[in-house]
Amino acid sequence: MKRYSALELIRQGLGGHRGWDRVWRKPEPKPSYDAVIIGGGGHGLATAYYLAKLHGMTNIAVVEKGWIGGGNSGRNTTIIRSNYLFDESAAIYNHALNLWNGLGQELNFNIMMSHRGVLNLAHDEGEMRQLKRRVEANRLNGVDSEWLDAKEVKNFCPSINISGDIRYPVLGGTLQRSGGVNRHDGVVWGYARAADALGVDILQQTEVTGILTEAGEVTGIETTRGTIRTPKVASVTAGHTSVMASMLDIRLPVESHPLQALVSEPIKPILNCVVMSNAVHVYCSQSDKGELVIGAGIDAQLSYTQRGNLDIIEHQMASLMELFPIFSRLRMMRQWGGIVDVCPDASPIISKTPVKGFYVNGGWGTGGWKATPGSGHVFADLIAKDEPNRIAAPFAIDRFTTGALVAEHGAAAVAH
Amino acid sequence: MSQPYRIPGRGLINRDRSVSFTFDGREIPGYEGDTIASALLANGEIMVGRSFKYHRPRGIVGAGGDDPAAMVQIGSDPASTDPNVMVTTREIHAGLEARSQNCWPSLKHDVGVLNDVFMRFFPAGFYYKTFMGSDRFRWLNWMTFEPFIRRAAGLGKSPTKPDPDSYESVNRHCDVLVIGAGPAGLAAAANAARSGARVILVEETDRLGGSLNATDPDGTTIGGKAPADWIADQTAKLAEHPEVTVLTQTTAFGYYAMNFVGLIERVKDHLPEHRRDRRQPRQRVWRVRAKQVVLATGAIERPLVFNENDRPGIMLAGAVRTFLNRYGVLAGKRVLIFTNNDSAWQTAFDIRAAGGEVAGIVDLRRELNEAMALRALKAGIAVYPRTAIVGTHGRHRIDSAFVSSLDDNGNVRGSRSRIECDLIAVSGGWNPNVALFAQSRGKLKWDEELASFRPGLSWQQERSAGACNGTLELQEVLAEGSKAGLEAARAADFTVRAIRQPEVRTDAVETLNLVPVWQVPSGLPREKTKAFVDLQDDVKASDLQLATEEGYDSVEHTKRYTTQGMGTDQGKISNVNAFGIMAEARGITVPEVGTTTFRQPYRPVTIGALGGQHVGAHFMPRRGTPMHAWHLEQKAIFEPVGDWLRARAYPKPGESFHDAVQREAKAARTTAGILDATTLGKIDIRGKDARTFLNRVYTNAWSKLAPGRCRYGLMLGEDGMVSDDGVTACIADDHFHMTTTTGGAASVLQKLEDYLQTEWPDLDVWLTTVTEQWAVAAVCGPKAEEIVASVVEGIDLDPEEFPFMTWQDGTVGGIPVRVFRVSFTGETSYEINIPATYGRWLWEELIAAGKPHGLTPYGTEAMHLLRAEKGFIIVGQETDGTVTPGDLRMDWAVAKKKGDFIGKRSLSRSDTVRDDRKQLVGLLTVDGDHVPMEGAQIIGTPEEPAPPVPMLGHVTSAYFSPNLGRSIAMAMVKRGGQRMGETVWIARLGDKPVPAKIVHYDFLGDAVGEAA
Amino acid sequence: MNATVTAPVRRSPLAHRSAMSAPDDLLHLSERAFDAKIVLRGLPEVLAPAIEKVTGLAMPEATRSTANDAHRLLWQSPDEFLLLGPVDGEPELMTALTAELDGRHVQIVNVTDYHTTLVLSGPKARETLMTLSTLDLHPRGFTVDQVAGTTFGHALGWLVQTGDDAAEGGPVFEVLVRWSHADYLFCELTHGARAFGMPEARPVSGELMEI
Amino acid sequence: MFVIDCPNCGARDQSEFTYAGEAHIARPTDSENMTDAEWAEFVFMRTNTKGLFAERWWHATGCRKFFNMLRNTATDEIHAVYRIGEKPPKVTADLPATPAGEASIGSGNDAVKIMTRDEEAAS
Repeated sequence: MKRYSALELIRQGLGGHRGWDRVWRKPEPKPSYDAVIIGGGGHGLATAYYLAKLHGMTNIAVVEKGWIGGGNSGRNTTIIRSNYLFDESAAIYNHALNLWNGLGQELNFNIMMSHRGVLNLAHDEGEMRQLKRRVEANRLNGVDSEWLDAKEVKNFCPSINISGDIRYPVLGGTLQRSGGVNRHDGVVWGYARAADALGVDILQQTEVTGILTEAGEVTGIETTRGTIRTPKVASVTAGHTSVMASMLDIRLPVESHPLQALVSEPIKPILNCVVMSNAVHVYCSQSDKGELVIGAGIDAQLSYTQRGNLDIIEHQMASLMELFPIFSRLRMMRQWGGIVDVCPDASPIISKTPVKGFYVNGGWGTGGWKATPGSGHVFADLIAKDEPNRIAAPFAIDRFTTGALVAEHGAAAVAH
Repeated sequence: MSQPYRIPGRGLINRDRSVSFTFDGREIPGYEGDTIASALLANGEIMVGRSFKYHRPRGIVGAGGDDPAAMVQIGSDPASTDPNVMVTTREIHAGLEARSQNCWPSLKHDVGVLNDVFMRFFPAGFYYKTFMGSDRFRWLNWMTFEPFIRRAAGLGKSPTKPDPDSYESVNRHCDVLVIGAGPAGLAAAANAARSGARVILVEETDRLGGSLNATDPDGTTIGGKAPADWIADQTAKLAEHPEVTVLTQTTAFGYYAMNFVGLIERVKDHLPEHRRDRRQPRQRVWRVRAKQVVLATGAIERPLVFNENDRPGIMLAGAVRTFLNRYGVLAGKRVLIFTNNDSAWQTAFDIRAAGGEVAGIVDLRRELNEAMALRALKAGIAVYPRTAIVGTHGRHRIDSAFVSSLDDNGNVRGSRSRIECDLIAVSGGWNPNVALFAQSRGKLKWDEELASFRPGLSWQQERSAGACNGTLELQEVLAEGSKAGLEAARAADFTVRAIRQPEVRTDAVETLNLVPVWQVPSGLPREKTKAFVDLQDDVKASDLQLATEEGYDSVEHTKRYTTQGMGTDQGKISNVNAFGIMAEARGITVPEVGTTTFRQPYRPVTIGALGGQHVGAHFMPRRGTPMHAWHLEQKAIFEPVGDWLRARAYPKPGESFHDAVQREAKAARTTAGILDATTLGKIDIRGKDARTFLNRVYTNAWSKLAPGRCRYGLMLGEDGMVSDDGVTACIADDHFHMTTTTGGAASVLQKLEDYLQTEWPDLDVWLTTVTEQWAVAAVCGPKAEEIVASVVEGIDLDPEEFPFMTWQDGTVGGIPVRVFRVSFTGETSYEINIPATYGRWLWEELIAAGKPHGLTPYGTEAMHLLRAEKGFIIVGQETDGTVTPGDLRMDWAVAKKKGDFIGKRSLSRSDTVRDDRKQLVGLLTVDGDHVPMEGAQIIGTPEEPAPPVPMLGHVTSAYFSPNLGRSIAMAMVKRGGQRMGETVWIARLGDKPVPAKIVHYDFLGDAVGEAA
Repeated sequence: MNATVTAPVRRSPLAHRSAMSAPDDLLHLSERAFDAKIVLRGLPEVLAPAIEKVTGLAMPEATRSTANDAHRLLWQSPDEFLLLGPVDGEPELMTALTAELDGRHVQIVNVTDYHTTLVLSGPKARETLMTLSTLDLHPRGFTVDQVAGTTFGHALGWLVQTGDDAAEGGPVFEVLVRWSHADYLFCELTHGARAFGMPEARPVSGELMEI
Repeated sequence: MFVIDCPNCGARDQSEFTYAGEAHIARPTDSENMTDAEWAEFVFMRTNTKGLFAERWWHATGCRKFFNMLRNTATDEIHAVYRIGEKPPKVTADLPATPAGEASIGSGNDAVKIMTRDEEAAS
């Protein structure tokens, strides 16, 4: 596969860009694979990539009902951070953060990883206490995270309004300097290209219609392009996790909700970091193209329509005005919705299931993107060895039976 | 300046009112009714800005909301400047200040143009292929390059000071919402209005009439009237109906679920400062719930994609017509027409009719409409059939075009010839404007004759009429509009009879005979062809082809890889061309390619307007108690608690917050303190099954609580975790008064109603919230009894008569009060409940009565400190949703014997019965002066090892206790209950961990003694 | 009476506000404080005789209210009604109703001080309400004596139309709003009525927050 | 926003209501004799249906009554409201046109944005 580089760009430029390889093949489905991953989003493609790269499983396929990256991967606000409260969460999100570093080089694809820093603001005593607890827990877990008072917040993010007379004044906040944003499409395409190069078949426009089992073990899947035999099926379908599981009559502790986001018109650089606030319901950053990228809260109702309600956006904008009154005259250019499957403890499910050979990775709620490499990495491990590793183990489904939840509501984004 | 491009006697502008504004500092004269675009064109200015990526010169292409790239920055005030304003949609007014954007140092000399020079090295998605750093040059990564990319990107500049303007949103219900006031919309609204239905007619521009305003006024009559007169008639008719609302300057930006449509009205932007009504918002969002919607949003002309098609001076043919007939501006002195369909010919005829010069009509088609050809001949217009424009010339404005004839396969044949012209009017056909239809989630269908998408299946209560439905002949458009109006009114349960349609006579070209040509051949190799599809984001046909070849071939991948249609115009004129080019590149049909998603908003909407009036002072209710004004007068420090604002402390002049809290807490224990406890949730519970109900919602037992007595209760979720707590009093056998936490008031009531209505409908229990019926003053401390006795009548306060955890009714000044002898501080305490309207009065009576006894008002901070001294928990501070009663070591509050209660079963799950769970304990730092940070983590070693450090738990509360003269803390610690007396360490940033001893958390008990 | 205690002073949530009007009687906004307010929970057939006897009012249909000179009875839910009575009338009403309904499965709660009443009248009353309310307030959809529990921006309240357009000066609406939302709603209504020339009332604020 | 037809108050804007989750999940009466897994089924496990779904809503600002609603979660089309304790009425919902449960129209999903040949023929 032709490597990407500035030199190659110039060479191709002189040659009219006629010499580039296809980023990935368009293979016909094989009659059988060693494993099939359902869902061609970031997590699914990362899973495939690590299965092929680290576990030598190259005879595998990623089955995507639409186009890769078309679900939550292509709809999220790409905030990267790992400042979660509990050890179990810190472990997986920090694992992901470490993998993000240098991922562009590894994949030879620019994912535009920008460590511009993530601010989580506190607006009352309770939030101060929670966030300070998180900072300390993070510090002892080796997660970079620091406490800023209101003035330090202002110094780090000059466009923010810290005046004392707003409804919920900024009392301070935490800063994770290694956090930031990256380019969702770049990540999806980078993983896809690298996985494809390792022999993984990426089957787009291929929809799973059933999962085949014999004696409680997975034997294959039915798709709109025919039957595929395989002993291992892994669902990485974000909002549709329950739909996949229901094919095997498995119920999961997740509910799927609309989550909206929007971008403003592009403007010259004005916001230099990621700002998140629970009490005032804001999370906002500025893309390299110049758009303000703003995440809204989730709609309360369960829905698969990828459409939320306008009043959520309206309240979101009113909230934004509290922290950024200077953005009032800018304009919302595009809004959209995704489907997030939310777990009661705001932590994901990375797990085996009662059906041997069927694995589930989902329930990431509003926070899945930041975990993409870590999620794929440990899920690949689980699929290959049929046993969860240390990082994945706490996120098994049986935690809802034992009660050993990883209750991260406090650390999750504003939607929770 | 003389406005040399203005045509005498044409256009709907008001020539009696001259208006001038500035563009890049130069004064530009125009007339009332001009847009920035029409005024610029009247003065021969066509170049307005620079493109996003290559910074190529960009001129005016459209005449309205369809223009892709002619944007300016309005105003220079850092508080009110507006970036990215389309010159074709902003009316001019005196004092208007427009500046070109995304160029430096100036519009005509821009360094960004370097990107253009090296264009060949910056194809679609080039940035995915570099800047990721290499093994040799790790530092050459994104963090190095990003700042430069960011500075080059973006268009206009954001304001840097808060917006001085205000906005509002209003709600409306209507029977028929008509979107678009062109011929179809007007006909629809007029017919619906006759039924008496509530009609809202929405028009994006400043006048009704739509495409009729752009037609040659002498060429068409409707029912024997000139178009302008017909429009006036319809407008007058609408005005006769009281139930009709007509909104101009208003855009329908979003079609949401269940016929909910968002409109944005530009109230003031188009007015000069002195004519702006201060009482009016700058913009208003209309949140319309319509029974029926009529979409009459017209069609959007698409250009042809040909080599060097992006120079200023290349304009849509329909736009040229609009500028001529609506604004009286002929944008060029010598106009060349380039088309693949009949409609552009009308532009040539209109120009001739207006006395302008037409350089010729270059038509890609072989067979031409004979009548038209004849008409062109009569008008002395040169016609070039089966010919293509293969290139253009001119830096900041074109001066000529190069044409070549085509062979039967549509390839360039023979040599290029040059045609001098300063304007090229282009038409590639018309796309029905289906954006809102698609937003409503209707299904599109491909129309072969239009070579475009039009509405197929409706999903919501909506119908399309006129050009947005693919109908172009005016007579048909009117018929469709009328029909839609009638049907919509009837569907909304109104009755109305159809009336005769006015007859249309027109010499306007209404045929299309379109031959789709997605990319015009240039005879040059791809890399030498600069054929632009998206003029704002600089997407060329070759970019779309490259994307397809590289495998980004699904329509969404191509869009994302090339950024096609992702600019502020959202690809209004370019998307269908792009789909066509993608289809050709993939060798499939356009409907097989499909479309990208038409997203809300149809046009960008001001963020402030979406926030509406609910910003700043009106952002959220500032809930205060009846005593709030008193706290304000005392200059108390407040804290937000949910929507409430509670007094946190009352510092005296010159006193620090910390000292105030210490003083208040000391007084409450040594003399007396008074707290405003009004915000606690209160629920009146009544019914013969009330006890059973309480037994099921609380963890402890309620069967035996006698009237007159109070009891503390813990509430769990079904997951077994503590969710709320409070004291509940038994008023009568079947009557209880429950209190909840301030934050939990609403959710507890919902939860209780939920269980009553869905799980236990058999229980005879009623619930009513009385939270705000009562103002509550809590008086505590050694002198409390004396003080309360001096105010309250009808109650014997002798502890024998009025023991702890009981309540009694009394009066104050004849006003009935209910006094609860409960305590959140450990001191003798009276919580006096009085009807809220007397709260302020009672409070001041108590303050006065307490003065001699040193009664001290204390805020929530001292309250927290006092309860911590006594070892009382605060739900949400000691708990975080992961804490069971056992973890709090409050098993005494969990009844083992009584039956089931909410969350009970979860307490026996394998994880909840672990003996190494974190448990609540007290912590006494060895150094009594050191107050640990709340949230600090607890470790088991005197030194902090390298991460990851095993953590035993965390500090939930920590204060310096003035009454114990040392610091106290509460903490959740692994196995805490079994570690009494053990020493643990509290980790600190940049300092040695602090040793602390684990004790029981009742610090007023023997905890402190034991530790010492 | 206890010597130290001065005569009771009763303050309504909007004691610090005075009635406001837009020019040309387009709109009037004022508070009517201290109406007696009593929540009655129970089945209509159980409550009806007692209410009839005590107030002379019949039970209202769903989403309606019944009224006479002294009282108004609002439907709030199939088993919940809000009785409005004369100022200082709540003790008598409570006593009488309690006596009449003794032993029945009902709940009678005095909420006189829980809400206050905002009175909004004039030709622009509807439009003003529609800046905050999603209800269809068109005369065809919302009529005299109609009742709705709804949201006004971020405030909760019970809306009842008490006067007709036919009557002088356009419709009359009353909004029952809880104490702690009253100032917010009062100010939001004046804010929404700016376009009609209503002077704008700013919410009480100025609480010190910094530490 | 949805318009929700409250069984007591009539059609009102969604902003007056609070979503209350999946309907017809009865609280176990003999939880003491249940396994942890069985109990977890009640507390945590949900069907999270894509398609016709029975859910509960609370008219928070109005009658404060909970009620059931049948809604197609693939399109947000509301098919029926009915009271607590009642059985879901029989309704005919648009049958999924794609295996993943997309309705033939209304979901906004890429697969159903453009009319199919059959639909064109039919119309």
